[in-house]
Amino acid sequence: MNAIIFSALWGVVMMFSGIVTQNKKTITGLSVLGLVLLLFINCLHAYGIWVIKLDTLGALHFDSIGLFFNAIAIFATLLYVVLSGKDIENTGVHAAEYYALLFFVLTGVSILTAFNGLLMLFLGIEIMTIPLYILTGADKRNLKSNEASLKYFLMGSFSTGIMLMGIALIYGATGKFGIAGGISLAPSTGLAVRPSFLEVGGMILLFVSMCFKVSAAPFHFWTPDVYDGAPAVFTSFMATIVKSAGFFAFIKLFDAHTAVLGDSWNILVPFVILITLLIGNITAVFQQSVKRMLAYSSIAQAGFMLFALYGNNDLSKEGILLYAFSYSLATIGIFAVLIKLKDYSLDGFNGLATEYPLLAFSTAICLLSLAGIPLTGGFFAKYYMLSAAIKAGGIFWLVIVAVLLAAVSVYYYFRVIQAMYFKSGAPSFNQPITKAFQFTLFGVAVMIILLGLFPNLLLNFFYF
Amino acid sequence: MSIIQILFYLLSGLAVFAALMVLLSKNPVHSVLWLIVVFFAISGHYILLNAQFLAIVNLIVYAGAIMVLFLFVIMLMNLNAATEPNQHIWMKLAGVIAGGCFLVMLVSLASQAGDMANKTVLMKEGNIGLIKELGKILFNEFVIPFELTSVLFLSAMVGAVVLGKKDNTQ
Amino acid sequence: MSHLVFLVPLFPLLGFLINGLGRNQLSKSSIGTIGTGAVLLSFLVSVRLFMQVLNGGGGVDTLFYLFQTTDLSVPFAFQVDALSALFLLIITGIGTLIHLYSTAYMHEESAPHFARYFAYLNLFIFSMLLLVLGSGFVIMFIGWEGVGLCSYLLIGYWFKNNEYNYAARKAFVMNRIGDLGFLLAIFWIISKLGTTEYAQVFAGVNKLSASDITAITLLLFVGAMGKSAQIPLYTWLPDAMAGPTPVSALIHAATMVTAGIYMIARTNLLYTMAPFAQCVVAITGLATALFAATIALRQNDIKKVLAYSTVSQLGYMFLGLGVGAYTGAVFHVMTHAFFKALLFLGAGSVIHAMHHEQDIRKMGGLSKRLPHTHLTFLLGCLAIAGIPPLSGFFSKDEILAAAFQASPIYYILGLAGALMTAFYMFRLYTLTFLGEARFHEDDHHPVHESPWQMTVPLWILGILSVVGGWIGFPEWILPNAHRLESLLAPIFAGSTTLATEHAHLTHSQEWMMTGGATIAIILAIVLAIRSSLRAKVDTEAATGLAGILENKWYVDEIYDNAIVKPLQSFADLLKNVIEKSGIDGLVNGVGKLVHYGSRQIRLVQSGQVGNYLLIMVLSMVVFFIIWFNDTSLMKLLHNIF
Amino acid sequence: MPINYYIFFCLTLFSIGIVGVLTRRNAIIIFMCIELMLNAVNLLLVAFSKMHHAAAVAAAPDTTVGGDGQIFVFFIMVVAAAEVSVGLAIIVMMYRNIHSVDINFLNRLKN
Amino acid sequence: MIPVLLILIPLITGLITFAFSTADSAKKIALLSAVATLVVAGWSVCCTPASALRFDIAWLPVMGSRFTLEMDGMSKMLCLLTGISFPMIFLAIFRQETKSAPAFFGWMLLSQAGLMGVFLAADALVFYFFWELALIPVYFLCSIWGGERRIAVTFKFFIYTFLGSLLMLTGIIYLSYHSPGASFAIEALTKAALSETQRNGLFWLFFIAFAIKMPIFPLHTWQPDAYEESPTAVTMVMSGIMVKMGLYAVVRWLLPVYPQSSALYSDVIIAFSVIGILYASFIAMQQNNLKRLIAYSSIAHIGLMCAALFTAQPSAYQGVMIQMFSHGINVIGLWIIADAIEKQLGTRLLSEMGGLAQKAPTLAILLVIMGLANVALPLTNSFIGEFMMFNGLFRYNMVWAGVAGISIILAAVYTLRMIQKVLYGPLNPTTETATDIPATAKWALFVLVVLVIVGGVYPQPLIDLTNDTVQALITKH
Repeated sequence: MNAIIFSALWGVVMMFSGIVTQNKKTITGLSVLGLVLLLFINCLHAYGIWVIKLDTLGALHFDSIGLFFNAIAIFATLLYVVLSGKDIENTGVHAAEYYALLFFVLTGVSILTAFNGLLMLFLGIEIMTIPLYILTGADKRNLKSNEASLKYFLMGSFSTGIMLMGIALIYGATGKFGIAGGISLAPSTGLAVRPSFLEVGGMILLFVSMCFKVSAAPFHFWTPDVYDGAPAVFTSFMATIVKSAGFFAFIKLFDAHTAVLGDSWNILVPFVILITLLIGNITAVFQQSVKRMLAYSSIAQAGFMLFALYGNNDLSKEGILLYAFSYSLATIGIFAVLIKLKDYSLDGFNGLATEYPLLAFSTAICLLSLAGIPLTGGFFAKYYMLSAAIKAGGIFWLVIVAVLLAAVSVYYYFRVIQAMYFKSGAPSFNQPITKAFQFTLFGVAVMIILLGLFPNLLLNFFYF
Repeated sequence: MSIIQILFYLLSGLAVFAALMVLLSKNPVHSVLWLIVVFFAISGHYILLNAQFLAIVNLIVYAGAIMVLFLFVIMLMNLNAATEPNQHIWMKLAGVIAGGCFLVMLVSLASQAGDMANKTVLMKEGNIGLIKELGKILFNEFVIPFELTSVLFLSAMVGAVVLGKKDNTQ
Repeated sequence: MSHLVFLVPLFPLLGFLINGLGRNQLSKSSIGTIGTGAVLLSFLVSVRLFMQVLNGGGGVDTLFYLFQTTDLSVPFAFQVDALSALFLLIITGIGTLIHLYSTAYMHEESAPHFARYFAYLNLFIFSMLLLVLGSGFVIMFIGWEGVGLCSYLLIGYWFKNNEYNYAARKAFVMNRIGDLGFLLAIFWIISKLGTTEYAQVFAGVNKLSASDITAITLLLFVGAMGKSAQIPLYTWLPDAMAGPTPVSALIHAATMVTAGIYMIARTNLLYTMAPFAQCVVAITGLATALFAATIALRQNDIKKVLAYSTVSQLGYMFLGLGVGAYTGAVFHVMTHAFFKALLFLGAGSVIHAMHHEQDIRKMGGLSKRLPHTHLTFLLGCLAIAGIPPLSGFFSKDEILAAAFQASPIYYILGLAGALMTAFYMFRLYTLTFLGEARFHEDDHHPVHESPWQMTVPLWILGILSVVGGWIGFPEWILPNAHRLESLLAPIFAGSTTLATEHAHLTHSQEWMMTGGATIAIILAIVLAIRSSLRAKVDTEAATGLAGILENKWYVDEIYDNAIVKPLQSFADLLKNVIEKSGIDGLVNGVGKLVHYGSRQIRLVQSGQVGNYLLIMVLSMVVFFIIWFNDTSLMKLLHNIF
Repeated sequence: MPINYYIFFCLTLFSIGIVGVLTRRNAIIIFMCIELMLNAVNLLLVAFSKMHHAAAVAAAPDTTVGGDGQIFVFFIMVVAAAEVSVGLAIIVMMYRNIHSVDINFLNRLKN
Repeated sequence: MIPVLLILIPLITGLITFAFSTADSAKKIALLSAVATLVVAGWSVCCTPASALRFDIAWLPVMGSRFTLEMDGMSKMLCLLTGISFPMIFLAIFRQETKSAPAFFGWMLLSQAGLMGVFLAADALVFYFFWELALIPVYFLCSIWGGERRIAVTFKFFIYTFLGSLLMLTGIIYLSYHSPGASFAIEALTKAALSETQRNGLFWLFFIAFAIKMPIFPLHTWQPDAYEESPTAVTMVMSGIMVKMGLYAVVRWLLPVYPQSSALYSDVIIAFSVIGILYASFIAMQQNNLKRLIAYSSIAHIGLMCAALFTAQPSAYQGVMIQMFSHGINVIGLWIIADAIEKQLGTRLLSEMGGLAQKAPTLAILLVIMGLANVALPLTNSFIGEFMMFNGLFRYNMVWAGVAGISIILAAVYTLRMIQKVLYGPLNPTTETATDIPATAKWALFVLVVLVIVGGVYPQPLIDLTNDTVQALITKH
């Protein structure tokens, strides 16, 4: 609750800061301050200290994993703002408003980490998504930005419609908007009662709409276009924090519901995972624009994260935290560099290593992490996903397919490393690369490596 | 057949017809108008179901505010003529088939739902749809979501400003 | 038993190391002294060992274990008995002479190359000693391959000439083919008996089935074929004449090529127990003897004649082994070592004198200019032709007699070979030393007799060629005078007891056969001298049968076209087609497929919102269908995966 | 009134909305069709709410069971309103740039 | 403590080396570090209590993985090989110009750390970690310092091996879930409760990873390209040590864990190995490229080792142990010479060489000795190993042994052909100006030659060293 209220309030503060000051640096500083505070009071909440204690009457339910995820999301946002704050300022003229929207998104994220019913899920998703429609279109003169925004909006609304129909059907069958699931045991026989068909239909529709939010195939079509069209700085945010939150909600939602779908769950999810992995990885191979490649790769990563959904065990919960964190770190890192480049194509990275070795090193670590090479956080993230799936059993063949495609993913991630290290060229930047930026990015790289060596560091938080 | 049933069929038929007209009208303005008809029909349904609050809100918010907004925009863009080029015929066909399949699937699903077979809807009666009852629920159980919707509106507001305002500096 | 035995190979090894490492520092004279001295020392030790053996000494001396594992231990051990001691004497004795000879023969080489030569030579002696001294098959194999290596190095000694290099390679590869057989035989023995030591193998021979023994002996014989240049692996030996002549004398006549005989003599027990393998050995030996002799009839290179002669004589030895005359074979090894080394060294002396001219058609009338060489060469020719009482007569006679007992056909064919031997040797002798001089003498480089370092070994060997056979008087000449047989009796004891008794020839029969044979041989010699003196010597290629013989029955060409070239084109096929387009193409094809897939799949991302939504709706429909049919689909998936 | 009537009716409306989304090219019309879908959901929710109410009211006459369904409809309307404001702003922005609202022109981003 | 030192010394010095600015100091520190590692490796072989050879701390308690390092005979031997190889490699290239040398030597040391880790790990997850870590430095080394087609070739190599190791990873995870206590420790993995189908499937997952690394026909095509295009120092690491990773892994992680499956599929694997031996030998026979020739020859040798591993014969195991060491020494020697030749002549085509023996007698002698070791001539180190392996193979199946034995002949053919083309014959314009091999490389080679001879005459220390591993394998079967 702390985080929800505070982020909403700080969003308002940011909204008005634009009136008080025109100095963008101050605005960025203010938002960093807000994020630090937000992180702090979110952690306070984890220790049981409430800033405002409200009885949510069951609408929200805070548990340690949700708070922990929230902390990760806030921390990632903090890093994101520190790394890319300059670029947020330089996009359009509405820096204060953008920050306000970011905080509103965080409110949505916070709700999604704690929702305890379909209503709050719905609201959380909407609160999270509507600012994103706006941020996608933030570069108003850019036709691509416009287009991405409209596409995102149309398809997003459509999926909202699907989701609502799903909710309605579930409500019809169960009379509740709860997420506890409608399965019950018949008192006489002790056998599971087959859930109402309406509920199943509703679950499928809900599943579809959540797949859309996390860009799982075949509902991923918005992702490449929107990620590509949106200003890079907001793509970074969308592809990391927002997407992870979507996953978190997805898993939380279906935690107790898998039984409703029965056997078909064991077909539907593998089916979706398979298609997602295939489309994400294979399509990314051909991309020449790094930004668009990253968009496809984020689909591929989603495929991996879906294993957690399938696994639906303790490993998948820990794993999704680890995945969210390492994936967010790495993607934010790469985007932070990408945004600064003039040329988003692969050639834009040519020769980066000779001019900025530290920068190139950090970027390389991020890429290695995304590829899942050991010693980086990405490895353990993927490891957990595979473990979760293997532990759950039944889809070992899919795990094999996944690792085959992971080898494909190495192909496109390493092309960037090749460009940086093995090709000569002079990268040109939109803005000067400061020492501070380089060292922050290096810090991110170090964090990724630490996570790759001692994932316990992160997971221990979860356990105490 | 009772009067309620007659009204149900009437309103339903009207709504479906109007909805189809929304699709089929070449002129966007006509589409808007047909959509308003749909909303009125649905409001009629609400009244049949004794959901008075929603019936009024539906009229005010949807038919009143939202649709007017749509009309404004259409007028603003001068789209009142049938300027829209036709979607490709195959695309149309595919859309219809896809929608039809979707409908068939959901309907077969619903018709197979055994637990719904004997359930009936309480028409006319039942007072949960009254403002008084809903108000109690809204401000007790649903006060937190209610407050949180303000964030939604704030962001919508900011969005409208960000997107709508002319950037002078650029 | 004396522990001196390790000294025998040690001296040559030291000589190899000193000459090899110090090749840039040492002077030629010191190099020659070291090289020759090392072998001489070995010889002295060998003599002492031989004496011990004569006095009933000998035995196995283990230096250390080459390796010891759970299921196999191979000691690095030397076995001194009559057989190995005899070979030690031959190797180090003749080795010393040839080293001495080489100091003069190789005089023109620069010091480093001179040192290289002696290092190789010493290494060869070392390896050869390992071969004969080893107390088990593994040590023998080590020496076996070691001599092959030295042979390779020495054939290719003049490495600037690519022809020589090819000859060296050919020798090594052909030897390797034989080595594979040898190796497989060793593995076979190990798998059945778990040891490679002679003593244990022969003791455990009863545990082997008949087919095991046949297989082992045949495989061993494949090894012998390679090393001892028998059909079909003989072609390397004539080519090996590319090396310096002393090398040919030492390696390709006197010692290394007899390793095969040594091996079979060593394992005589096994062969005696495998009549089929014996038969194969005899027939191969006989065929080689005849085949090589026919080729030798029409060769014009002085060394080539001797090379084919060597092949032929080796064939005789195998014939002897094949018919169970183990002593005879070893006897022939010894006498052959004397006279063939003598002949080669004599040839070397001629070549030295003729300034590296090897074509006998361009010689003639050398008897006056090279008196020592001429005389000793004549002795050698007489010995090899089998004129009594020279050494060759005794050994060859023993083999032929044994062959007759096995089958008269063997005898007749063997005799035919002996006649041919006499013919081609005296053709060679006549063309070289008698008649008119057919060369153009250069005033600055007159044809002259060789220095003492060369003639002394010639004379020593000449004497040995004469008297060497006297240790083995046959029964019908002098009863109980076959010293060699009594010496080697313990070695062949097992075979003797097993061998089926043939009807012995009476002494008068023996006299008649020998007398007849000797007369025939003398006739052949006369024929050879007469025809060679009369013949118009020209350098044009011969035609008809002579042409075929001159071209060695085209065996090299047949091998080249039937084996080498097909293998090379097969390898080319693998390299250029299977590897590139096949396997690598498949690997790259997967990559290309992914790339192609990427290009195609991205087209689905058409940019049209309508398409996107349509696919979404259709997917939802599919989802519902999946749900409706979940059980059947589950089954399908399970069946697939 | 049997609930199935309402279910079928609402699903029909919903599907008409989907068909509209799929077959029209005008962004505004598409958006309107999405609103149509939302309204179908709204009506279905109300119908369900009254269905549950009917089941519960037999036991306890002054129950509020079913009220949450109608409240949900209220929230849907709220969200829809917010969405419309943003959506129309986007459409207008788009129109300013390319003077069209035809979604088939949205094809700069592809492949 | 020793295992940790073996990993940490190269790791830390490697990282430090990156920070150096001059090539000279980087070279020196790298050489120093390599020697220090060698000393520690030697120490581990000689005289240490068992407790010093094991290191075990908690690492990932949640996953059941512990950071466990352990040294048995085979580990000691391979660590020693790694320890010997790196100083030799550094010596061999000491006088050469290397662009951005600090980075080069830094990566080299990191790869050493990774290799050491592979040979020491006693926990499957740790093993996988190091398995990949050994790969990454090589990727960078080849891609930055390699030949013309380096990027594409290295990429292929990387993806190929990465694919294999990912398959292994899935196998490891699957296996650990079925092991008692969901642990990754080797002891636990051997006790995993698996059905026959599971076992056989997992066997292949592991084996494919190892087979790619070794490489075994037909998964070998990355190798000639990679060897050709890599800087020779890296090729030495790859062919001398990295290919041993695959063999080592089979011994450590495959045979003990799936004894039944190993026996079940031994025929298939031996068939592929033997086909590969002949296949590679034939290709080497017609190869005009010096580096590719050595690469194919290496494939042939590795094929024999792999075949021997699946014969389940003590003699073959013992032979593989010796041969792993010997092959490392020999092939590194060959590469040092090949590198010297290429640096001298600027070409690696045999058809353009000839007569080097006149200009570079020392090089000639060394090449001949290394070449002879390559054909497993007796009294060189590889003879003993090959003898034992063939012996084991013969006991397993004499037909396979006979077929594989043909490679003995073919090895002679291609090696002698190489020696002849390089050293003998007349001089040509390319070789006219050649000089002898540089002094540092000479010293490195001298050491290797001594090892070759000593290993060929008295291999018993190696046998004793690895005896415990062999015994363990025998009892498992």
